Amino acid sequence: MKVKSYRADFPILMRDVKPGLPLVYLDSAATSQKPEVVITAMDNYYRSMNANIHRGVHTLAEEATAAYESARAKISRFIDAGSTREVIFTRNTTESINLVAYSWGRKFLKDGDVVILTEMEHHANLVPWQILASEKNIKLEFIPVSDDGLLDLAAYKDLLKLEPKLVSFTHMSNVLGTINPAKEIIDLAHLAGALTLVDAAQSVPHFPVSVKDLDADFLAFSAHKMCGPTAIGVLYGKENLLTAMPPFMGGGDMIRKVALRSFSPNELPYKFEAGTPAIAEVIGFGAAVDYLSGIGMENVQAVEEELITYAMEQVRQFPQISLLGPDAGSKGGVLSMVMDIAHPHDVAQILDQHGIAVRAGHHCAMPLHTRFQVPASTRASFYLYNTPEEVDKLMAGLAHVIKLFS
Amino acid sequence: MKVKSYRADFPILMRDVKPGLPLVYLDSAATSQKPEVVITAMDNYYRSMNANIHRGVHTLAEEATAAYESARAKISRFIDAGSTREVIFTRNTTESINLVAYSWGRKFLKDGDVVILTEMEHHANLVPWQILASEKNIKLEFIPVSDDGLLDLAAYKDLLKLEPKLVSFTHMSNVLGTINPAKEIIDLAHLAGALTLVDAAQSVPHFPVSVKDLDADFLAFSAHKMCGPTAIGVLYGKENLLTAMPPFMGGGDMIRKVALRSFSPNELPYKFEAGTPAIAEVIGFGAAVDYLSGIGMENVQAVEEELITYAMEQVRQFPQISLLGPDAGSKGGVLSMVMDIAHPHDVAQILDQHGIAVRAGHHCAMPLHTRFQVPASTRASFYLYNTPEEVDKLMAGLAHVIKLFS
Amino acid sequence: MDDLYREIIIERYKDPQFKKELDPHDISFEDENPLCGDQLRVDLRVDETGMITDAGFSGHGCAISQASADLLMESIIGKNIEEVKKMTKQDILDLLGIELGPVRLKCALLSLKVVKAGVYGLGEASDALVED
Amino acid sequence: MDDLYREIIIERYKDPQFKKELDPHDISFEDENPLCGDQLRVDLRVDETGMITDAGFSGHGCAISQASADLLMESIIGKNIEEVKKMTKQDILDLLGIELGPVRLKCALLSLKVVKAGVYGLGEASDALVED
Ligand SMILES: Cc1ncc(COP(=O)(O)O)c(C=O)c1O
Ligand SMILES: Cc1ncc(COP(=O)(O)O)c(C=O)c1O
Repeated sequence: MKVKSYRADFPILMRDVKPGLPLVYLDSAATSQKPEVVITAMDNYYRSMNANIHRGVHTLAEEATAAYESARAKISRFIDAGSTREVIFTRNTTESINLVAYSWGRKFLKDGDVVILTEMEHHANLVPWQILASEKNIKLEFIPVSDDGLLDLAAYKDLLKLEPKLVSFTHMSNVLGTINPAKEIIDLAHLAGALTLVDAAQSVPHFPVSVKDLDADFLAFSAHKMCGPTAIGVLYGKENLLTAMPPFMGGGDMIRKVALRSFSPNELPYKFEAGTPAIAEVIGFGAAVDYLSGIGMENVQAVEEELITYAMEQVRQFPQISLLGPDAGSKGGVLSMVMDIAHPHDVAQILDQHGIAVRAGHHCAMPLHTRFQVPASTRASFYLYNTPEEVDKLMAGLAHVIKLFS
Repeated sequence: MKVKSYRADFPILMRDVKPGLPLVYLDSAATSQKPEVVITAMDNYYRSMNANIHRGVHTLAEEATAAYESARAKISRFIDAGSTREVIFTRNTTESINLVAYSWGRKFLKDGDVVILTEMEHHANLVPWQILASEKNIKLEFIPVSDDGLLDLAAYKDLLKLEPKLVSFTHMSNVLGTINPAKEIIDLAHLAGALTLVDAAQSVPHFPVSVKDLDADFLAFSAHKMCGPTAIGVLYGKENLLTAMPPFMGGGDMIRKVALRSFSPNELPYKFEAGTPAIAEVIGFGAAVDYLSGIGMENVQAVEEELITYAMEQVRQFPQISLLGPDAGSKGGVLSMVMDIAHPHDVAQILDQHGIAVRAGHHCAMPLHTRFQVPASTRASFYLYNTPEEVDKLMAGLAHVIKLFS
Repeated sequence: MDDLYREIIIERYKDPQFKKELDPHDISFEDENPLCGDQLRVDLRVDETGMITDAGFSGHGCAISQASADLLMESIIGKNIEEVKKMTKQDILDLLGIELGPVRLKCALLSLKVVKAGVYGLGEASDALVED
Repeated sequence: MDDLYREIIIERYKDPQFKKELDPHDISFEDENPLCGDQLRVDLRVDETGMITDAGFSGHGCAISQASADLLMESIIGKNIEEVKKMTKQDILDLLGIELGPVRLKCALLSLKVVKAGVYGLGEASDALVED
């Protein structure tokens, strides 16, 4: 019942993939669909108040600035941040993590320092540290992933003896669906004197997250995975850390004063926002957060739990399919499948011919696939607008794949 | 006649600032308004084909990828680039310049190397080099600006004797309106063995620009100043230069292969596009370029020339107003004014009460204002949708300011 | 139409009553608004009871910031510095008799920020001093 | 509905005719598609006139890439390497008898890319080899 009503909020879900073939969108871990209210918020912005912000005294500029900053306040409350000064707008999770690597990493890490990551990271939380490691001779260490897709916390405790400066880990794996015990990981890191960065790209969109409860030092997420537009993401950082960090990019808005050969940076959060910001996108993001808050993140989580539990039950009927990741209950709405008889690309392509959108490949987590000794997998992922009937359609599609390749 | 028809393409221009007070938007140098076709292109994207791109095999992902890459091809043709591999998507001009400073600058500049800028640069083309200079002990030198707002080319030729590695300059000043002789500056730089970066934030939106004719090595611009959305910009770079540069940000899409401790970068242009891109924005940008191409950039330029010529004639009636920058003819559609009797903020505020949106302040060019010994100025800037009647309204507003403060 | 530019604001801008440097003074503080290049200094004389006996401002800025400085000087003469510490954004808006958007609010509040940084004896002025 | 998965593709995938390594061989080349982890090697025997006398592929990949490799091997045996150099994307699509989106096109063209890199004696395979 409830599920039906969320569904109607998303115009694209009324679309047929081909005439007569309705869209079954099971690729929300890659990017979510957008509700009418978000699309309309941006449309309205461009039709009625578009202007550059912060420096303007005219009416449009004041309206746009107020809308932009009120969206920041909403997002700040959504993740329970201490103040809007702790909410930096970036393009996406990837840029948020790069910002920390470039600004904090280059200032505070030195030759031989250890950074702990995990084997289940998305490339966004691997490559920035690899770039830094190669420049500054940082040592990267990895918390191993068990066969059932969980982090090995005993091994983590051993790694902490290396006195790492940072532990950077994903809150929820975009492949395994594993929801990591973030609070415990952070507490242990702090005890060992390390800071923490949470890749929250898959958590903030799917269940309630409080940076205060987690005591996270940095936390990164993207609007496009949580009903918001592309091109906008957030880096949350504790105020004292952000204050101590040098600017990342230079330009307008991030400065207080500029002379020909020197500048002084602006206050937080502007210090890290160089150039004309993603004004329409921030406003759209604000509308997305309003939308999700209106539903309640516990309710979003409940819908997904129901769907993944049902999907995992149903998929057991196919002995040809093995799953990556832990059992339902300890995982989010992500179903990553491997079939001996059919390649993930073929599976995805055949499902597409049934109108079902799933993803095939390494999902930007090559090392994790290497860990599980598969080159790629087929991933179905759920969000608040999906339904049990769509799970049934997925199963019918999978049955057809198996028939074709057996 | 023509002007009227462009005007009708922009929904926001039908708006009243306050009931009965129509909007006179003269702040396009800060950000332009958006035509219906651009707003609709993004709206359609979210309503009918939103999906993450490049890695997906399902129908939506293929449609979105095709739309995204076809926009890149349009933009590439718009600036006459050699291939789409030379067109990197960034957030804005500011990020484009930072990308060059971080990636090219950190690899190819060393202690004592000289970079030439000008006194009329926007902060976006100052601060990134200041950050780099303080890290790597680069020397920044500045082409002086004459009292009538032109670059001193004789001084430039002298500076070239310092054997600079890079000459980075604005194609058109956002304060003075000066259109710099880019081709000449670039040819001289090349003769001296230097590379060139053109800040084209104010040129690509306002007149025809061919990177091939200019022989520019790098060129940066923003969609939001040329009828496109916020959050999307371009770095053009010559292919051989981009190929030799290391990646800037790390993450998804910019890689070919990733292991736990190493990665290999993707081919151009993806090597520099980390994480989920600004998909809707690129598609909107493509629509903006279609719109401008349809009109013809010569025609856009002609409208603005007419407006600035008329405005400069009219403003002469006020001896209380002095102008920054050269005479009409050698300048774009930017009118920056200084009044002894009234502060720029007051001028802008009073004009706003007439429905007229202009900008007051340093316009992100503090050193240039220092050069002219004024703390700030009031800037009216024109675009294809403005009309001579709006110039008249501006003059009436200015007359009112003068009356109030005399 | 020009509701922001009430007569009192234009008058005080053209012909300020308290635009002067005090020498000697007991308290002096200076700050600027880099957005518009405005710059403001305030000098105060304070007697042994903490009462402000004279006040003056100098520098340059827009009509809103100059008028607000002039009106603020007038209003704090005769006040105890403890009272001044309690002054808020709203007090300034009441003095000016207008409402302001966020950018111009900064202009209007610059003088109060400078005065408060001075009476608190701070090393640096902060926007937090004038946030309600 | 499964227009992409024509019988010939599924058949060639399940039961390829030319999936073999040739030892000795005159030409051998190997490449991969990192997007999907596919990996392909091609071995060729060429006589003194430049005619291909035998061809085989090995590695793993999706049905489209494996079927296209199998059909390509069949089609180049008996051809001169100069002819093979002229083969295009369209030749592969004709062999497969289907149309493909950009992602799957990469799968379909991997074998031709490997063959061409081999006959041209290149150090590295490039997408440019199979762009029309
Ligand atoms: C000349 C010039 N350069 C750079 C910029 C920066 O553009 P953006 O804020 O879109 O990065 C601007 C506009 O603000 C400009 O006018
Ligand atoms: C766990 C995780 N981290 C990071 C990212 C990167 O997000 P974005 O592409 O929005 O930067 C993603 C999504 O692709 C993800 O799932």
